[in-house]
Amino acid sequence: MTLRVSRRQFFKLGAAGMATSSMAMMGFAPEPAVASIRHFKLTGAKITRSNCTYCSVGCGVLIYARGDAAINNVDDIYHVEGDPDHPVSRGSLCPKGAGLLDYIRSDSRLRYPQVREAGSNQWQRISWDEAFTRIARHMKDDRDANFVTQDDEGNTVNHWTTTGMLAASASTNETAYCTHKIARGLGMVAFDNQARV
Amino acid sequence: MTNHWVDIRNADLIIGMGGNPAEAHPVGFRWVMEAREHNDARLVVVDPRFTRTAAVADYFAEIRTGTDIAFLGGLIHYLIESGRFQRDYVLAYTDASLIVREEFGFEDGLFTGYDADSGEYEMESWQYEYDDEGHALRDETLEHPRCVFQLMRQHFSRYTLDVVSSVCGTPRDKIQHVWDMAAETAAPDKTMTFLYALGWTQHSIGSQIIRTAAMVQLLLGNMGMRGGGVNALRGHSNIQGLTDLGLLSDQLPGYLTLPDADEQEYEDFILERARPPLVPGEVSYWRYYERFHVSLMKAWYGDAASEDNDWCYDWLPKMGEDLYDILHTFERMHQGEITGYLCQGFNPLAAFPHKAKVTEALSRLKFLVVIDPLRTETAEFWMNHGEYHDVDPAAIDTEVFRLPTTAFAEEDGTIVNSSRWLQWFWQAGPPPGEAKPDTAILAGIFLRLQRLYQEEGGAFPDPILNLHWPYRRPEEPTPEELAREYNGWALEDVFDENRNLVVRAGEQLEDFGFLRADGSTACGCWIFAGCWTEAGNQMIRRDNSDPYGTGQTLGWAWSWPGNRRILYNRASARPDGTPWAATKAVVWWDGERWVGNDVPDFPEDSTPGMTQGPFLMNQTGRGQLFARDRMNEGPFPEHYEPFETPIASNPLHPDSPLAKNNPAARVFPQDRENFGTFEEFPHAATSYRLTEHFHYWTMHNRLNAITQPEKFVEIGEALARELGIEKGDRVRVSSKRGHIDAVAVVTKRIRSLQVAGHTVHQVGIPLHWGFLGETRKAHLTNTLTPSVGDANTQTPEYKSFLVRVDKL
Amino acid sequence: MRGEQVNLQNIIARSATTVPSPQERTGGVDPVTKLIDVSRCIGCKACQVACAEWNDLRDEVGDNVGIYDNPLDLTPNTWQVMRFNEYENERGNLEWLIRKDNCMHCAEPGCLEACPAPGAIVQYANGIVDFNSEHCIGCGYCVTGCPFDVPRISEVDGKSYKCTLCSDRVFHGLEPACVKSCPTGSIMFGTRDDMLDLAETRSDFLRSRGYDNAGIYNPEGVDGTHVIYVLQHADKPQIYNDLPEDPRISPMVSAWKGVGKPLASAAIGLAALTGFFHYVTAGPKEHGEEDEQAVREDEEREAREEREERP
Amino acid sequence: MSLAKSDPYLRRYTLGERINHWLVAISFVLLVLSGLPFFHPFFWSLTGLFGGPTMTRILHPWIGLFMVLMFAIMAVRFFKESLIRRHDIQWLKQINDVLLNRDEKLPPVGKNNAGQKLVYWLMLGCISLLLITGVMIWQPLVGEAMPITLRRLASLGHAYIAFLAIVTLIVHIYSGMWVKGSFQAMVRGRVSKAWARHHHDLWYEEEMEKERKHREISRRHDSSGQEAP
Repeated sequence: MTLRVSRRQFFKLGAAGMATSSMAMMGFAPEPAVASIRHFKLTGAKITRSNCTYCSVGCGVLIYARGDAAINNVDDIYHVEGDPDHPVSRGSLCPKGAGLLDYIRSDSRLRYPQVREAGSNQWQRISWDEAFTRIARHMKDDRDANFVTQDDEGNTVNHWTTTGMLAASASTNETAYCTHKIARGLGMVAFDNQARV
Repeated sequence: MTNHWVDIRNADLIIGMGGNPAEAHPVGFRWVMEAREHNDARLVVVDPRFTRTAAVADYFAEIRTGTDIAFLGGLIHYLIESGRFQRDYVLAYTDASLIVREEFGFEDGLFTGYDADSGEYEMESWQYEYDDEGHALRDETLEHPRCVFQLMRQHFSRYTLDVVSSVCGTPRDKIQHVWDMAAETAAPDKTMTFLYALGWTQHSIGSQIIRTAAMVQLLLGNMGMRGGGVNALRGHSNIQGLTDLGLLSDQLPGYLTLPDADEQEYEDFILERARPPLVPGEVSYWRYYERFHVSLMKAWYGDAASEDNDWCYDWLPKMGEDLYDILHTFERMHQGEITGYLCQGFNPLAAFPHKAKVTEALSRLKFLVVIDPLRTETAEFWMNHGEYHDVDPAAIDTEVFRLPTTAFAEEDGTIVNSSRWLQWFWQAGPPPGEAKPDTAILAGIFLRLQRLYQEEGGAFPDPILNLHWPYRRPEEPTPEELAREYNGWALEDVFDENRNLVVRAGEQLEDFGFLRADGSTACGCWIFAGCWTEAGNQMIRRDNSDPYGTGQTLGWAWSWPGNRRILYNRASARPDGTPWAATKAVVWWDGERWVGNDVPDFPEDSTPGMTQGPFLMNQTGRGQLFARDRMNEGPFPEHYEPFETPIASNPLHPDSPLAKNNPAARVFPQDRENFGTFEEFPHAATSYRLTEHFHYWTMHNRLNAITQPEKFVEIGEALARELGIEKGDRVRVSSKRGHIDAVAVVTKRIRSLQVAGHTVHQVGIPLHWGFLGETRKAHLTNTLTPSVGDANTQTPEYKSFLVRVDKL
Repeated sequence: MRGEQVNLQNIIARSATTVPSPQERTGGVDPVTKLIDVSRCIGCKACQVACAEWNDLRDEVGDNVGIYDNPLDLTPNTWQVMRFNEYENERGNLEWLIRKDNCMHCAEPGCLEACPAPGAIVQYANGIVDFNSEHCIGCGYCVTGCPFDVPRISEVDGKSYKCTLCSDRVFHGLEPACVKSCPTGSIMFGTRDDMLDLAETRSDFLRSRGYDNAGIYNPEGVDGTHVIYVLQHADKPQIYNDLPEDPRISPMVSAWKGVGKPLASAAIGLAALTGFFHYVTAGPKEHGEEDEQAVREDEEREAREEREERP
Repeated sequence: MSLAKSDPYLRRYTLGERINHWLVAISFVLLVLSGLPFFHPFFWSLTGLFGGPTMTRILHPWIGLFMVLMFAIMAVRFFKESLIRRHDIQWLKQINDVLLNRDEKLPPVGKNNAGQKLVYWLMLGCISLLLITGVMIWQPLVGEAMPITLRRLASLGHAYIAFLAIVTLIVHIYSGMWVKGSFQAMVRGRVSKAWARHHHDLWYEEEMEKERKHREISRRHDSSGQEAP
């Protein structure tokens, strides 16, 4: 620092005076050199504790949203960072976790049900009701046609092998449990999840 | 994980093998760094590539992909011959002393009972020798020629340093160095942990690689210890939970299984699973199987499940095949035998091997339902994406539904991390557009099906019409309702053996000890019992205090089973109940009861005097060095070459063609035709993840796209010189099943290896990037991978296959 | 205490000001420092992403040129990059040296030294060197002033950008975004003293693991930096993708920005003054009556000659 | 009988030369005003003249280019008369006599004295260097593309060459005010013969010679048309 201090002292001598006088002469006020600190973007955010759902470390994350969940307000998630309380992650995140915001807000997020008709070259928006109804119809037709109550040896098997399902290993236990309950209720056996691969 | 993330910091030696934790689990990897800094631990990496983990490791040894059994088998050989194993532990806590049937044998790389035609083993001889009570004979001296210890010693005697070096391509000195480091943890106060992931599972011999590691840990006395264990770093955020909840073709929640077609009688079904102890006095906890099963059926079918109908036994689908795994299903789909398919947050076109086959298979579906928060390649498999996915939409008659679902930030619920912690998280914002939670989507489909069956009737409607659906809003069950259901509750008052009332009807269960086989309890997943008790939701607990400084944090979330953080922790103490070492103590006997820094992982009333083994789920109560009939390719691990191997034969069995590859692996004829040979495809390839990306999701995120924007393959300098490739050149990587184009990253981090006298070049192929999203468009890596799986799990062999690299 | 409500009292240096900044009341603000332990870095780029996320920066999606580095270099939208280098050490062992490259927040900031715009670059009492885009005029002098080649001029708004060490977070008592995210603890943050101690501990650890030349990178040439490295090979910083061995403000910049200028400025004034007094003393330079006379004579002579020539 | 009264003035600069000079002069002054703020903060407020600091940064190089262009033309115009001659050296040796107005002692001077010639050459040098260094640090057009050391060197050079140029300018302007009549010369383009004879006698002689020749020609013309009485 010494270097600059001495220089500054030099300036003090003539410079200051000259500067001010020249400015006065020109009739301009000097620009104030105010700090450039950006507004603290977390002020007033709604903070929600969550978990990253990429890998199996299960890091704690804090999700920051604008809005207070008031009935007339649609909250807007604008920042995600690590939860310092979490015993494993202690606030840190990997590049995927640190980028969660862009996953939540990705342009590739789907917004409404769509169908691609046989042989068609495009998506077509449909209502949830139509989607559920059509899918249920497909499934029932196949189940009724191909459900096996007894195998060739005459064993009671009661299984449905011609419609299968892959479950999501990023979904919650509650989703998984609900999915499993339904799948077996239908007699489905061609049923797997990412744990298989 | 048998242990947990934070516990890694208690290790003295960490071996990163069959995984790349720094790359795939950076935050969990923090505890490796802590172990190095605060526990003076060493980190060793054994990998085909000098990885990001190797970048901060104390020692690195290169290895040929798919040869880990040789490396670890050699270690077992070394430990036994040099006597550097923890004898007391092995004697007390493993089946080393148990005696095996005389008929058992191993010849020309095959165990006894192999049927070459069916490609399967008859496992009769793979058993202990039993006395009249059905208890295994033992020899505490470990001298009996047919005791497990001696058989194991004999089996691995072939795995000498020279053999291992020529199989793995690892220099002898490096192998010896790693073996010595491992051997040091045979000391009772030293522990080693294995951190592995899909680098071990995704081989045709994957399960046996992991078993070999487990055997090493048993020999070194590192199971149940702080900083020990065999730790699977699971790939996805809730892949542990989905496994626990049994979303696999042959499973039911809590590692219960579906009946096989020939198990027509309910009693036989239970008897087969409720296995008695093979050693006198052991717990053999599966003996209570029926309690778990009946409670599950009550949770699913409510009053409809009664003793009279064997708790709806026939409503459960029975297995017509060993497995309806994904390779099997896509084979049938390819044959046109599948009508419809639902993909929930799963992208098979990108994730499954042999993309061309998957594309054809999907094209033969009548309907495909994709439930996902994001656009996926699978949902657009019918769409032409130019050179990256060249199909004719007009020729594809599959009706495809794409249903938007919520992402984690937009829902409540729990995920189970690799430490088996069930962690509850909360919704932070609204879903985009009309997106719905998966539960609402599945309920929506199911309720319509139910109505159709009510109105029209149809094939076997009973389980559909009677599925227990007590949710306040049937069209959208809440996470709270579902969590309470899989925890389990009492349907009637529950009494203990002395007729004391222990749980009132309607109350949530404290743990699986209260489950009953008489239909008085309902429980959707017995191992989760205790996560939502009368005291409320245990998974939201956020007390991160660590009173013992062991990193257990018992007050954070809830860990199955029964909030235990380290499995088999009984093994952390000697048979007499005193810790092997104070620094590694987890639980110990203080004279009256078990105390310690973790929940004892065995019956509280099991006094040291009872000498019950710590591995209470096993019939022997001991760690199984001898797998008996539980592994399809043999009770001891043996090295077999990958189905696409860069060498002509299995160096261990050059003259035994049957023993070249896993003899018990299932290969479909068409897939076999699609295997390449090393003459045509000389380079050994392995596929893997990068830390900047997560599979095929993050290519949709600008932030991640920026950090790793374009598909590349990693090539060693030697191979690059051979092919005249400079870094940054575009190359074409071809296998028998197709090709991908990518940028060449030429690196010192991949060295060519000397294997059985040949030079083998390995090629690294990251699996990310596709033809959607923010990153540069690319071919899918799984265009190249072969469609063959592990003989037990059918997990595809993504990690070892053959390619040819050409400069473009 | 690291964070302190920002006010003009704890800006200890401003660009292009000739008078000292108020600093009698900067007490209570400890200088902060970011420690980057290269030996712990796995190059995961979490810090890079966290930085972009926090600062709302989204750079272009680039290409792969045959290395892991991406983005390839700092830009107005990328304030830090990881630089990978495969290095074979004396013992022939491979080391993958990965260095987080970003503003070093020099105690003696060349950018601030060179900047002609008053208050466009400020240095806070806690040591953070911050750019004030409002005052930045985009002349690029900061680029010439920086010994680490950090500032980047935006093509969009013509202003200069670089890492702020998350001054907004630090002034609220938080650590910078990159520091918080770091999975391996390679990046640490705290008061300068604490970080120098920690750096010592980490260096000792490395020496105990066979890195005899492990040490701290805290270059004296710029009077130390508020971002310091722990290097396995502190004796050769250049192997970490050309980390300068002895960075200092270029003599050219000091000569240009140093005492020369006020002197020159004075000289200009002096020149004018000299002129004035010369005029006062010597007076104007004029032609006199004799010149007029001479000219008249010349013309008469001319006329006369003319007449004589007439017959 | 009539006597042909001759013009008391001599033409010193053509209209073109004058416009050229003043364009250079004006842009030069603008450059000084817009450059000084970047030279030292004393002068920062001058940026107010150009619509703010950033605008000043943007304008300065463009004014510079214009000035260079104008100066180039002027340099060509004045090239010949700015070549240093032997008597210029003598003049310089007697610079004291010049400054103290002891003009009678000075050697004869041509159209430009040594001082003016020096200004010419100094400016020629400075401006070419300012052009080169200026372009090298021109943001955003060039700067980024330049190697950092060159940019540093250029910034340094530009500043001190500018300083030299400014001092030269001051001398130039002062002499214009000091030597009575020379300002007029550049404004109106003409000087009195007396002024010329005093300050630039050689040039005066040349001019007078020209006039004489002129009259010769015209007179011959008249006489040829005359009859004897």
